[in-house]
Amino acid sequence: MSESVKFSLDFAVIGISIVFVSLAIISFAIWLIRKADDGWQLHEANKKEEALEKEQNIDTTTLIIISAAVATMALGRFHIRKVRRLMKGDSQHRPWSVQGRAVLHGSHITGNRKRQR
Amino acid sequence: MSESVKFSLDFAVIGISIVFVSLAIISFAIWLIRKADDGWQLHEANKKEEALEKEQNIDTTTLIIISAAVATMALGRFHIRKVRRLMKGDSQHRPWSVQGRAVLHGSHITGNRKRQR
Amino acid sequence: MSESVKFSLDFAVIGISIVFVSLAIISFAIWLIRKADDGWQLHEANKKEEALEKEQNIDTTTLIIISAAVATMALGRFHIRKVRRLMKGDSQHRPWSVQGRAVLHGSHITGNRKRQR
Amino acid sequence: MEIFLDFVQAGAIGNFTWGNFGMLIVGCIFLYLGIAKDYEPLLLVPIGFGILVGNIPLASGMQIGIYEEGSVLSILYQGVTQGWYPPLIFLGIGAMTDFSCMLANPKLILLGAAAQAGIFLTFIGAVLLGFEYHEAAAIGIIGGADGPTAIFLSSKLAPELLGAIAVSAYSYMALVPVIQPPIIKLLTSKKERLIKMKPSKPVSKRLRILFPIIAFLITAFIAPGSLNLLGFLFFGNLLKESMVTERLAATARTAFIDIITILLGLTVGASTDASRFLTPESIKIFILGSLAFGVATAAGVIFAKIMNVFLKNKINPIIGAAGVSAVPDSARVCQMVGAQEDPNNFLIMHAMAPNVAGVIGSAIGAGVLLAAFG
Amino acid sequence: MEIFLDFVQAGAIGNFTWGNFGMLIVGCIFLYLGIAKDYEPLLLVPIGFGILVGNIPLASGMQIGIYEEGSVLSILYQGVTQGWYPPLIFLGIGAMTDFSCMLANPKLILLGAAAQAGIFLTFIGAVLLGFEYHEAAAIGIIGGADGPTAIFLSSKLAPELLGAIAVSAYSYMALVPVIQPPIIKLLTSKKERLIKMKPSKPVSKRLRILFPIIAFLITAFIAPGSLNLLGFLFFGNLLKESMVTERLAATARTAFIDIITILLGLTVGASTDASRFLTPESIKIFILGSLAFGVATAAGVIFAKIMNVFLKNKINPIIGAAGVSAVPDSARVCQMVGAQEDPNNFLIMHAMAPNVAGVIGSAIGAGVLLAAFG
Amino acid sequence: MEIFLDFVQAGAIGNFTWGNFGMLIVGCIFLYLGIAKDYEPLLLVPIGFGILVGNIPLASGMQIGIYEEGSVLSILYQGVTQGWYPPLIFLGIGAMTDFSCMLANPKLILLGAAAQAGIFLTFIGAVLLGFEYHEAAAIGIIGGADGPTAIFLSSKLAPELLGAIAVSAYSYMALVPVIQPPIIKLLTSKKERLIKMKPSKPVSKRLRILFPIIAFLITAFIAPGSLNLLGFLFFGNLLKESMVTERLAATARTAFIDIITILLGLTVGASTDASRFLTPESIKIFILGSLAFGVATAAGVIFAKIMNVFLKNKINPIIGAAGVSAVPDSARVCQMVGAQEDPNNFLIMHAMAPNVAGVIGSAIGAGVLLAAFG
Ligand code: NA
Ligand code: NA
Ligand code: NA
Repeated sequence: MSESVKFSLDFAVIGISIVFVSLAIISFAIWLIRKADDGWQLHEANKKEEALEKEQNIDTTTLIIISAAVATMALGRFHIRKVRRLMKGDSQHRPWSVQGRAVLHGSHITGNRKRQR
Repeated sequence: MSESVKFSLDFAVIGISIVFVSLAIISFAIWLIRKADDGWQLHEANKKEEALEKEQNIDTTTLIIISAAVATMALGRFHIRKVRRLMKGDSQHRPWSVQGRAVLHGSHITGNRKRQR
Repeated sequence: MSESVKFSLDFAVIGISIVFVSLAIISFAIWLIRKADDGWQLHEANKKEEALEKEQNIDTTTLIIISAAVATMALGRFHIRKVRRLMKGDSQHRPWSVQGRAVLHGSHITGNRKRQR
Repeated sequence: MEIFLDFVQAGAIGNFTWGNFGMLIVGCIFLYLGIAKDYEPLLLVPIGFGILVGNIPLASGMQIGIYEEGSVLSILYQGVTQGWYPPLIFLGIGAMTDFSCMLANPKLILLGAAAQAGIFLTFIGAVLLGFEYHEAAAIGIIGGADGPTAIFLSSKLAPELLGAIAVSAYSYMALVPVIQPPIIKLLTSKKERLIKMKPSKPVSKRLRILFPIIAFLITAFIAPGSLNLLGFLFFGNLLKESMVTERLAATARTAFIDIITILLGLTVGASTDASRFLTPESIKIFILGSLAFGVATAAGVIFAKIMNVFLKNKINPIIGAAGVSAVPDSARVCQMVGAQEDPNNFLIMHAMAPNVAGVIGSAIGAGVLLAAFG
Repeated sequence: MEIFLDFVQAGAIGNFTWGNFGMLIVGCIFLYLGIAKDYEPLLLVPIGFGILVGNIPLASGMQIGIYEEGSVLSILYQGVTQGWYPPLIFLGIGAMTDFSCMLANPKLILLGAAAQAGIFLTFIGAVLLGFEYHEAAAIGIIGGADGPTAIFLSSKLAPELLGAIAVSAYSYMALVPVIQPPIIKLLTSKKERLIKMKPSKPVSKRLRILFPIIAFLITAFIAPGSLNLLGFLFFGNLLKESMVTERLAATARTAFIDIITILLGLTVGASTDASRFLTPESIKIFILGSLAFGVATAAGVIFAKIMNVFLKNKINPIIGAAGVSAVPDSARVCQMVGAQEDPNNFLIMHAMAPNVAGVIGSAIGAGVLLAAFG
Repeated sequence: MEIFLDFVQAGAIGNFTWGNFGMLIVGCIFLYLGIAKDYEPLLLVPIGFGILVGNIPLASGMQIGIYEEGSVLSILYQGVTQGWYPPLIFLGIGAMTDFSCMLANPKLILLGAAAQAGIFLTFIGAVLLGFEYHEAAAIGIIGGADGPTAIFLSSKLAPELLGAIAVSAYSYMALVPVIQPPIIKLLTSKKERLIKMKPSKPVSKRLRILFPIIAFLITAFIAPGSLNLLGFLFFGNLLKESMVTERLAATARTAFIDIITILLGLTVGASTDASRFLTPESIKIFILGSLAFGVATAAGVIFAKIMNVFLKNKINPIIGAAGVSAVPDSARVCQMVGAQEDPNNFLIMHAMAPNVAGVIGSAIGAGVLLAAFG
C-alpha cells in the first residue's frame, strides 16, 4: 500500500471521528439542557408571577406614552391604530420590548411605517 | 498648564461653538421657512384651484389609457383591478405621477406586480 | 471629406446594420417559435391528460406529507393553515413544486414563515 | 484662534468657487423637476442630491470627495467606474419587464432597431465636432435613451465624460414628452395618425420562457460586447418568466435594484464636480444629446412608414417614436399623440413593443461600440 | 469592410469552439431540469444561465469574460473566489432553519454524523485516482451534499476544480430522489422500514435560543476551520430564535440570501468555461461524486441499524439516509420510501433531525479538511 | 496520529488564552442583555455573537481570523475599516426618521447642540489621561451617544481603539435608562420637572421636503467633515419626505439597513480580539465613556435652564437630557422622569426634538474632529 493511500486512510478515520465527536458533544449538550430545562421551567413559573406584577407596572408607563401620542395628535401625523397594531404583533413580549423593537442602532427612531413595507 | 491641555481647552471651545452655530443656523432657517410658509400656503390655495382644473384634463388622458388597457385585455394579462389599486395608493398625487411612479430608470417599465412583492 | 468622417460614416452604416440584423433574427426566431407553438400546444393537450393521472398519484404523496405534518403537530410549531396557503399560491404547478418551492440551495429548509416577511 | 482659521480653511469658505455654486443650482433644479414636477423622480432625486454632495467646496486631503482614493464616496463610486451597477440594474429591469407585447407582434421589433440610428448619427456628429472616436461612441449612446446603458458604456469608453453624458441622457429622457410630439406630427399625416391596429394574440407561457434564452444567445453571438447588459437583462427576465424562481425575481426587482439605484444615482450625481463638468465639451454633449433624441424619434417614425409600404395590416407610424426606448415614457407619448386625433385609438400596448425592443437595440448598439473602441 | 471583419473576429464566429457548444447544451439541460422538471430551480436556473453566459465564444481583451481581470463578471465572481458568498448564504439558511426537530430528539444527530463518512471515503477514492491531497479534499466535500459548503471549500483548496465540483454537487443533489431509494431498500428489511417512531416532545424557547450559541462554541473549539460556515449559520439562527432581532432575520432569509444566491449561481455557472471544464478530471469528479452520495446514504442507514442494537425505542433506519443533508429533499425521500410500506408512517419530521444535523456535520468535515490542507 | 496532533494544534486547545475566555463571557453578557433584557437587541445581539466569533482561539495562517488578510471576516470588516457601513446606516436612519417634531419647535434644536459638550469635554479628559490628540478625538465621540458616528470617526482617527470605543459607546447607550435619571433629578427642582409644554403646531409637507436639503447645505458648508454622515442622513430623509421616491426609501430603511446592521455588528464584535481589547487603554476608555454620557446629559439639562431665563414659554428642563441623542431611549427616559412627577405630563414628543437634533449635532462634532485630526 502506497504512502499516500495509507495517509488518506489514517486521515479519513481521524476526520470522521472528529465529525462524530463534535456532533456527539452537541447531542449530549442538548440532552443536558433539556434535563436542566425542567428545573428552569419550574423556576420560571414562580418568576412569571413576579413578572406579571412588574408588567402591570410597566404597562402603565406604556399607557402614558400612548396617551401622550394621542395628546399630540394635533401634529396630525400619529395614528393610534398603528400603535395598537404594533403591540399586538409583539404581544408575547414585555411592553418594554414593544418600544425597544421600534429602535434601530441604539440611537435612532424607527418611523411608524416600519412594518408596513 | 501643559501645552497639550491648553490646546485641548481651546479646541473644545471652538468645537462646541461650531456645533452650536451650525445648529443655530439650521434652527433659524427652519423658523424662516415656517414664516415664509404662511405666505406660500395662501399662494398655494389659489394654485390648487388651477391645478384642479388641470387635473380634470389630465384625468381624461389617464382614463383613456386605462380604457386602452381594458381594450387590450384580449391579451389576457392585464387586470383592471390592479390599475385601480395603484391609483388609490397614490391618490394624493396628480394622475401623471400615477404613471410616473410605475417607472424606474427613466427608460424601463415596471410590471404590474411591482407592489405585490 | 476627411479620413475620420469617412470612417465614422462607414462605421455608422455597419453599426446600425448589426443592430438591425440582430433584432431581425430575434424577430424571426419569435415568429418561428410561435409557429411551432401551435404544434406543441396540441402535443401538450395529450400530455396534460397523462400529467393529470400522474398528478393524482403525487397528490396522494403530498397529502400524506401534509397529514404527517398534522400528526406531528404535537410539536406545537406547525400550522396547517399555512401549508394550505402555500399550496394555493402555487396552484398552477404540480404538487412536487409546492415542496420544491420551499427549498433554497438544494440543501436547506425554508421555515414556514418564509412568505410572511 | 489659529485652529479656527485652519478649520475655516478646510471648509466651504476657503474653497468656494462660482462653478460649484452653479452646480448646486443645477442640483436643486434636478430635485425640483423630480419632486415638484414628478419627472423620473427615482433618478432625478438621487442624482440631484448627488450633485449637491459633489459640489460642496472642500479642501482635498480630508478623504471626503468622490475623486479622493479611499473616501466613502469613491468606494461607492467603484460600482460605476468598474461598471457593475448598470448590469445589476438591468437584472432588476429584466425581472420587472413584461416582453409579451413584443412577443405578440414580433415585426414591431424592427421599429426598435430603426430608432437606434440616433446612436450612430450622433456618433458621426460628435466626430465632426472634434471628439475622439471613443468619446464620440460614448456620446452617441445618449441616442439610446437608456440610462444604465449610457453609464455603462461611458464608464468603459470615456470615464471623464461620464457625468456630462449621464446628466444629458437623463435630462432628455425627462423631456421626452416635450421633444417627441412635434417631430411625430411633422413626419406623419393626420390619416396615418388615425390608423387603428388590431389587438394582438395572446402569448404562450412557453414562448415567454424561451424568449430570454434564445434572445440572449442571438445577441451574445452577434454582439458579445452587449453581454454585460443583455446577459443580465435576459437573466432577470428568465427568473421572472420561469415562475419557479419567483422569489429571486421578486428580490431582483425590489430591494436589489433599489439599493443599486440609490448608490448609482447618488454617486453619478456626486461625480459632476464643477471643475470637471462645466467645460465646453459638456455644452457640445448637450447639443449632440438633443440631436440624438430627435434623430432617433424621426428614424423610428420614418421606418414605420417604410414598413407600411410592404404590409397589409398597416402600422400606425406614431409608435415608431417609441423605438427610442425611454420606457415607458415614449410609449405613453405615442398614446397621447394618437388620442389627440382619435380618443378611441389605444396605441399604448402596441407602442410597448418597439419600446422594449429599443432597450435591447441600444444595448446591442453599445456592444458594437464597445467591441470597436473598448 | 475591414471594420466589419474586425467585429466578426471579436465575436462568436471568430472564437467558436465545439467545447463551448457542448457546454451551451449542458446549460440548457440545467435550465430544462430547473424549469420544466422543477429540480432545485433556485440553483439550477441561475447556474444554467450562468453556463450559457460563461460559454459565449469571445475574443479575450474585451473585459467581458469571467476570467479577465476587471470585467463585471470577474468582480461579481470575487464573492466566490474570496469565499464570502457561501457564509452569507449560511447566514440566511440559519435564519430560515428550524432546528427544533433535532433538538426534540438529539440522538438522531448521530445519523447526521455517520453520513459524513461519504466525505472521507470519497477523499480516499480521489487520492487513489491520482488527485493531490488538497484536490481530493475538495472533491470529497461533494459527499457533504451541501452546495455552499462545497463551493466554499473548493474555492479555498482547489479553485481550478470549483466549477466541476459545484456542478457535480448540484447535479447529484437534484438527483437525490433517484439515487437514494434503491440504496435504502437494499440495506433495510421490510420489517425495519415499517418501524414507527414516537412523536417527539415540544422544545422550549430557551433551548432554541441556547442551541446556536452552544453549538457554535463546541464546533468552533473542536474544528475552527468550520467557523466561516457554522459561525454564520448559527448567527443567523440566533437572529431568528432570539425573537428580538426578527427584522434582521427576516432580511437575512429573504432579500439578502436572494441577492447572494443570484450572484453565486450566475458566476459559478459562468466559471464553467469549456476549456477549464471539459477535462478528464471533471469526469473523474463526476464518478467520485456519485460514489460519495451512495456511500453517504449507505453509511447513514447502516449506522441507524447499529444504533438500533442498543436502543429500546428503535429508529426507523430509513431516516439514516437523511443524514447526507441535501435539505429537505432527502428527508422527503425518506418519507416516501416509508410511506410505500405503510402510508400511515409519517417519517418526515423524524428525518428532518439527521437532515439538518447533516448540514452541521458536513461543515465540520469541511473545517477538518481546511485545517489539514488549507 | 501526528495528523491528529497537528489538528489539535490548529484548534482551540493549542491556542487557548484566558483573555479569550474572558471575552467569550463578555460576548455572552451582551447576548444576555440583548435577548433576555431586550436592551438594544438589534445591536447587542450581532455584536455579542461577533465577540464570540472573534475570540475563538485559532492558529493564525488558516485565513479565518478577522485580522488575517483575505479571510472572509476581514473582507466583511472592510466596510468598517474603510468607513462605508456607517454612512449607509445613516441613509437608512434618514429614511426612517421623522424630523417634524423638531421642525415644529426649532428652538429645541439648541438643546441638541448643548449636549454635544460631552464630546469635547471628554476630549480634554482623554488628553489629560495621556492619549494622543487623534485618539482623544475618537474617544470623545462616545459622548455623541451615537453608534455609527462613533464607529465612523474611530475607524478614521484611531482604528486600533475602534473595538473598545464601539463596545463602550453601545454599553452606555444600553444603560441610558440607568445613567440619566439621577443626573436629571440632581440638576432640576420638582417645580421645573412639573413644567407643561404646549403642543406644537403641525408642519407643512413643503418644510419637511426643504429641511433635509437646506440642513445638508448648512452643515456641509460649515463642517464638511460631517458630509459622509449627514449627507447620507439627509439624503435618506429626502427620499422619505419627497414622497415620489418612496420605494427607494422603503428599501433603505428595511433590507438595506438590515444587511449593513448585520455585517457591521458582527464584524465590530469580531474585532474585539482579547489581545487587542483587554488593555489598560480600554479601561480608561470605559471610564471616559461614562464621564462623557454624564457630562452630555448635564449640559443638555443646564442649557435648558439657561434658555428658560430668556423664554416666555418655559421649556421643561428634563428634555435637555434627550439632547445626547441615543434615539429614542433618552427621549423615553425624559418621558418617564416627567411622568413620575405628573403622570399627565407628556414630554416624549417634545423630547424627540432635541433627541434627533442631537444626532445631527454629534455628526457635526465628528466632522469638526475629523477636519482637525483626520
Ligand atoms: Na434605445
Ligand atoms: Na452533509
Ligand atoms: Na449626540
